[in-house]
Amino acid sequence: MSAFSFPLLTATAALPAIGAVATAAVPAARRTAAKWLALVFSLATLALALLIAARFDPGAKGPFQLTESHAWIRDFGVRYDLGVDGIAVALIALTALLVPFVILAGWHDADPLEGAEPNRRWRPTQGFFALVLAVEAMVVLSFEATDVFLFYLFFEAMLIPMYFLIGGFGDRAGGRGEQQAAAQRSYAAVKFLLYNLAGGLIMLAAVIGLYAATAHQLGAGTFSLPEIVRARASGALQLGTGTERLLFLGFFFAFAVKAPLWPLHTWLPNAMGEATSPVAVLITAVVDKVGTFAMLRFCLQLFPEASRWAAPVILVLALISIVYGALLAVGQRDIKRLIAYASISHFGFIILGIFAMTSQGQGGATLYMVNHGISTAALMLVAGFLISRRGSRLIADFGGVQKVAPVLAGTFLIGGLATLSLPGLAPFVSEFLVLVGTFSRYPVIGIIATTGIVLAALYVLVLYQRTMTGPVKPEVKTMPDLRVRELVVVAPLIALLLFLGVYPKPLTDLVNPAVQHTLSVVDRKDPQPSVPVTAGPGGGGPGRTAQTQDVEAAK
Amino acid sequence: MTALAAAASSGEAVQFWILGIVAVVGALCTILMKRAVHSALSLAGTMIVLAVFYLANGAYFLGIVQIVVYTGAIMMLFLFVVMLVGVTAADSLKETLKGQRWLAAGLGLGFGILLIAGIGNASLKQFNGLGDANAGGNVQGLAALIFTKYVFAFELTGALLITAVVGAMVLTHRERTERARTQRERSQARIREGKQVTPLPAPGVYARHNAVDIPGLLPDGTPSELTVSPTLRERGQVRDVSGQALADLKALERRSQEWLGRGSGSGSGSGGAERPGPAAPKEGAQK
Amino acid sequence: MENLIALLVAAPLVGAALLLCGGTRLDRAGHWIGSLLAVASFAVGVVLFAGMLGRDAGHRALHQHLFSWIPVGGFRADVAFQLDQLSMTFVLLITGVGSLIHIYSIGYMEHDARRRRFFGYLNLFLAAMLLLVLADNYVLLYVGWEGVGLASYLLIGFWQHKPSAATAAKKAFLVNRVGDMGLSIAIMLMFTTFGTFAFGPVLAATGQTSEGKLTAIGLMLLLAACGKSAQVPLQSWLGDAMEGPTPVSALIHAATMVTAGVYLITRSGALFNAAPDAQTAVVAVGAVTLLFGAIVGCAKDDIKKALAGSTMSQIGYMVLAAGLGPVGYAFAIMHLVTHGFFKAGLFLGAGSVMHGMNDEVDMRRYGGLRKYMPVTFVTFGLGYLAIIGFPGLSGFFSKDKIIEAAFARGGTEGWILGGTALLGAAITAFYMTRVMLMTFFGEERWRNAPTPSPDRPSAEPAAETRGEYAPPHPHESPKVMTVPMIVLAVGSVFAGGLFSIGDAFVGWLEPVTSFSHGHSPVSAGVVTAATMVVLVIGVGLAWLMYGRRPVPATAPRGSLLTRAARRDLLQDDFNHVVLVRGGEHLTRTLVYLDHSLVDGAVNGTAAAMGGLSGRLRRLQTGFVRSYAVQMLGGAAVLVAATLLMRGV
Amino acid sequence: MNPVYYLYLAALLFTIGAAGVLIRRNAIVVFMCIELMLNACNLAFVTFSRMHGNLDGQIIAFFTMVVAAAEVVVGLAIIVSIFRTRHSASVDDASLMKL
Repeated sequence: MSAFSFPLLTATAALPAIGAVATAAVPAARRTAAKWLALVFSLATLALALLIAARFDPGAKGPFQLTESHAWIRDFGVRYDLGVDGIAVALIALTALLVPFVILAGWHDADPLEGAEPNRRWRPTQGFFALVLAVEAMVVLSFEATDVFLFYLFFEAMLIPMYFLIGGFGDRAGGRGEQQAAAQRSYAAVKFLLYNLAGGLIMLAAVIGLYAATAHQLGAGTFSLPEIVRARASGALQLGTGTERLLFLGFFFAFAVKAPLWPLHTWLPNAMGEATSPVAVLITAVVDKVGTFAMLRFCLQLFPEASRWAAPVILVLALISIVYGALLAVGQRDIKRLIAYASISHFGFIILGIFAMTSQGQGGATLYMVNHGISTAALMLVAGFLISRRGSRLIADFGGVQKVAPVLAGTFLIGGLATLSLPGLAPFVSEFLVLVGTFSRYPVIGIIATTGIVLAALYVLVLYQRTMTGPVKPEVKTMPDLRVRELVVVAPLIALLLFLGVYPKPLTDLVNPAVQHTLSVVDRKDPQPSVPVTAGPGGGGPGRTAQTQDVEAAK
Repeated sequence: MTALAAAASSGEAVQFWILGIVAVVGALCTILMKRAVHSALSLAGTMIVLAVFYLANGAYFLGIVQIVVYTGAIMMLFLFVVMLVGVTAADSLKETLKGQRWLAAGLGLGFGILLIAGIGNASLKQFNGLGDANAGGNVQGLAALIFTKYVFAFELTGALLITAVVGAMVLTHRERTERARTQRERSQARIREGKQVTPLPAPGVYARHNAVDIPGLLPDGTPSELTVSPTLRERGQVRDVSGQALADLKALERRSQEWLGRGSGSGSGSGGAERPGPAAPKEGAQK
Repeated sequence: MENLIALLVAAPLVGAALLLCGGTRLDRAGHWIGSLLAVASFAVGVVLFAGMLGRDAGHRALHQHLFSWIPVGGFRADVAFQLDQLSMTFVLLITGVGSLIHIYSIGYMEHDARRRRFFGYLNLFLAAMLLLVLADNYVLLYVGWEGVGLASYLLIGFWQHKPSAATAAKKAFLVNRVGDMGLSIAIMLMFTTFGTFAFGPVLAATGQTSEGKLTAIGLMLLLAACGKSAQVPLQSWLGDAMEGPTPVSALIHAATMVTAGVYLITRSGALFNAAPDAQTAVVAVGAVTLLFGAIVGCAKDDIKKALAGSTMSQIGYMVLAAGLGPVGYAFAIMHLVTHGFFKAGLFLGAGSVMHGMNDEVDMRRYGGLRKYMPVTFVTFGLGYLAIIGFPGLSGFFSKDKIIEAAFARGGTEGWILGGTALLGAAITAFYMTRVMLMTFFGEERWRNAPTPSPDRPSAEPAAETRGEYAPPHPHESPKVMTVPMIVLAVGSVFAGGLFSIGDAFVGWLEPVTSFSHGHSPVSAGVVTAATMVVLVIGVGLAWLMYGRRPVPATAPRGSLLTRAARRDLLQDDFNHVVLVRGGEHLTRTLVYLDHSLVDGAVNGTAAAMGGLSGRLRRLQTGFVRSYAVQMLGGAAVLVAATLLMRGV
Repeated sequence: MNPVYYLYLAALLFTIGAAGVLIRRNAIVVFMCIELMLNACNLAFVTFSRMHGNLDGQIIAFFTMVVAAAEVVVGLAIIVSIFRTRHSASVDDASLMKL
């Protein structure tokens, strides 16, 4: 955009990578040093992400900004192309925001068990934080990549650190023997890996197919998203209907596994249940977002016709995810698995919004990605604190916590209310937008999806009632309230939830142009109201003038 | 001789049919002979025939090389190793892998048919013989090619050969890792394990032969494994003479009986039957 | 002027934030801060009211646009306030009654360790309720709508260590959520139909669209109203909501929140006027609930539950009136206000009685309390007279008008509705008299009643926190509690009369709700007379049953209807069997299926792979020669392939 | 007579050698069979060179011989060392890859 050519995007991705290496290099004895190092690096990354958001200009022409482009593998036209649109900026900010909290929340999760003999070689703590930073780097890069191949690379590479994070670090809440816990952990990790690898490989085939198509028609094969979009718009590149649909399905399958969409969801409860809660947050709030993000950026923009063709089926699947996930959440006995199924329900909402192909739906979906990240992080982390206190993940083992630990209970309740998207908290905005956006094109689906809000209330309140209220269980009597570190983790998230719930405008202004661009690529218009009302909302004059002011502000 | 005809002469034909059969028989013997030595020899025969064929095809240099290198060096190497390793149980032609033989036969047959069919329907009609190629002499021609066109390959083969030699040395050379144990130590070890305190008995003791491959007989006439070297045992090249020895003993007794008249002989004969001496070895001979 | 509107909401909101985040250091001053801010909000309301009276009817509505909230594409939700006469009425009611109840709670919750939190929740409720009535578009209204739901959830479950309380809170929130679903669908319909959901444009454009759409919207709004105002079929939560502290029952579940549904319908009046079918539905719901609540109220021995039933029935009246269209809107609101006074008064009286009776709620353990707590007796009595519609008191004016309007609907419908309303009036008189008699008259049954003890905790565990388990020694409540009761009693006596001097109230609301005089088949005098007659019948019946003969200390088995009514006419049992049980089974089967079917498919694939590779592994015998065989086979295949290729 | 017959002979010998490799268990004999196969190839090469009238075929045969020699040397060395350690020259006994 500007002459200022500091590679901001690369830096934002490189910083955590460097941090990962540095953290891993810390000698075994200096455990605490490693933690602080990781925290500092993650905070620096956050600063860079905010810088991106500051230098990003929503009003500017052209889909991508702050672009960087270097030839990488000339023979295959693979380029190191980075660039961000509003959606990417929002999600990068979310990632960079959450990782410090994840690190803080996981401060003691990777400490070697007391009684473990000190070993010069064995450095689990360093490894844990290094892996977290590595994940951050890859996620950020996959948000930035505008070259399909580059994206695919990081999309897959992400799995490796995640695999070790899930399989290597269970929470200390093993009510069962450590052996069994380890076995279940590795089962979950392997399941996670295989599931996502399967998706990824199918996507790889599609990527190659895309390359072949471009090479065949454009002469020189390319992976660059903007080029392909341009070529398709100009008609230079015409995929046959069958080809396009196959390629679309190849891409979509990978993203649907990652997202996860029913019926490809079963890896998530295992992974989130067995992993420590910070890692679970990493999975559901950061890594899975890459899937939905990629649907929005790649599925829709690369294959508009196919997207429109597949939309109804996908919407139905998303609908099933919403209701199904919520119902299963009601039926869970394990706090973390409950949250996992709740997330499945929420991902259903996100996908619903994306494929409703209305500006409300997609804008809402993007907001939903951010808000769901924050709210789930809040709920999951508090749940983690709760679990680590009691040493059990079973809901039945809790009761009456709010009497002994009111602050913990309060934060837990707020997290829960955010999960059931109570108005005034951020998720409400996004969920309502998604519902409206869906309803305006597919009324029936919209109405059925609305039942999701009742079910959400059900599972959240049942969880709260069983854990927090009622007579105090003897095992719970001595439970300490939130410590300062934990409060530092939770308070900002809650503050953010409130702020974005009351004043989401910065986010919407950031996102709207990108959504409009996507819609224009997919070539879909919002359905117009049957009775166009001239008067703007806000009823009287002041409202209307203020609205016009907003329009100007958005420009 | 220098200008070889494109189409072979009838003399060559005769030669081909005779020697070709020899070659095939040799090959078959190679894979069917029980003992490795015989296989080696028959293979050598086949190779010599091939050498003749090379010559007949105008490859004089190769023909000589074939005889010198292959039949001379390589086959001798084979024989050395055969002698070194000796004949083992592996030589029995009894098949251990299930269905292996049938598979081998079937596949071999099929493969052969395929090859021959391939050659058969290949259009190999025109033959421009080696006349002009060998004009300057076969060896010169080869040399010209080797040192110009194939010089790199040639150098590489040199390197390969050297490597092979070194490799063979490394593989076969056995480094003595630990210090040789002194006599004292060995005797102490023998005492400690207490199995065989005295030195091993020599072969041929209590037997009429004293060759290394003949085990000594125990008092009861059975052969003692200890007396022959493990290698021979390994190869199963131990000649068991216990039976013969017993037979001799019987003959001796009969003669002595004739020598000493009947009366006491009968009694002694019967008594001899009772006597454990000759009785026990019988069982020994049984096994 | 309009900039003050935000202050209305802001004051209690700040209070809530302070009290909930302030921590224990505010424990001592918490209740004062809370009450102060409530009163402040009331003061602002009064100022605005004065200003509004200063302007002529046309220009009374005020607007304040704070900021654009959710602007996405055509979807523009703003945070903007609209203060017209209707909102003004509610603002005064909410802040006024709210302030009184804050003050009352200072005394009532005196011994509760978590009083600060209680006041925080109360303030939160005030803020949400004000947001609800001040919003200028449906989305913002939705925020307040759910906000009051949250506050009520927190307050019903205030004594969370009681499982019954926690369950009741959860139930209330869930049932309300069903209603909220209706509201959100209504909003979506508005957006797709009009492209906006601000009151002004939507209500202005109702003429331009098909009636079917409007009916759909109306029904959805009705669903929302049912949830929030405990109308059939979503009424089941209100009875359980009495688990909360009595001031909460008075403020939220009698005076203000439960009337939000009526507000919604009245606010959307123009829309309903254009959709007669929807209006019919509203009327039907109102009529049914009116009887339902009354019948339930007759059978309950728990004083609060009896009052809850009456609340339900009174709101039934309001909904009925609102359903009648322009004829009834004004009267619905009027009854709403008067009801706010006397029902709040009644609840506070009940609270005061319980306060003096070790939080005993069973009326069969009361009796003859009038000489022990005179103030309570008088205020409660005035409330009682008001609610049964004793001539000259508030209830008389408002309810009478509603009955007239019901008749005015005309035709058989009119007769049915009018008859129902009259019947309801009779039953109201009956059960309220019953409550009155059982509580304040008759012999003193509490003398030989078992006293609450740790193993038999009383309804409101304030007692436990107080640690008194002495036999009850009825006494009058402290001033801080009696004063609000007196004020409300005054209100419940004079409000109605004040409002109907020259139809002041109707005139006041007309610019918003467009009033029209219905011509009733029976003249107003006749209706009034009929009301009087049924009133006397009801009271007399009650006196015959509970005044003449002594009230048994333990409830007799009673008739089938009585037993059904005690169980809320089996509504809960129905819900339990159909929804709860069914849901449990559904989720259990789904959990099983998810594990066996969905996940089973995945794991099955994995297992198949493993088995296959196990088979393939057999090929690797480790024998060089078998590998050689395979090699030769491969070579043969290659040769064959090349030959065939050449052949082709 | 047509030199193609040499090719037939070569094919025949090659097949026999291959069968031998499959049948025999003694590593040394297996090696011999391999030698047989190589020689068959050589014969084919020589014949080809005669057909085409240039010496390249002979060169290739020559190289083959060299490589064969090297291979035999190393292979036999391996056999010897294996025999030393496990007292057997049977290819079946060296089946550590077995499951």
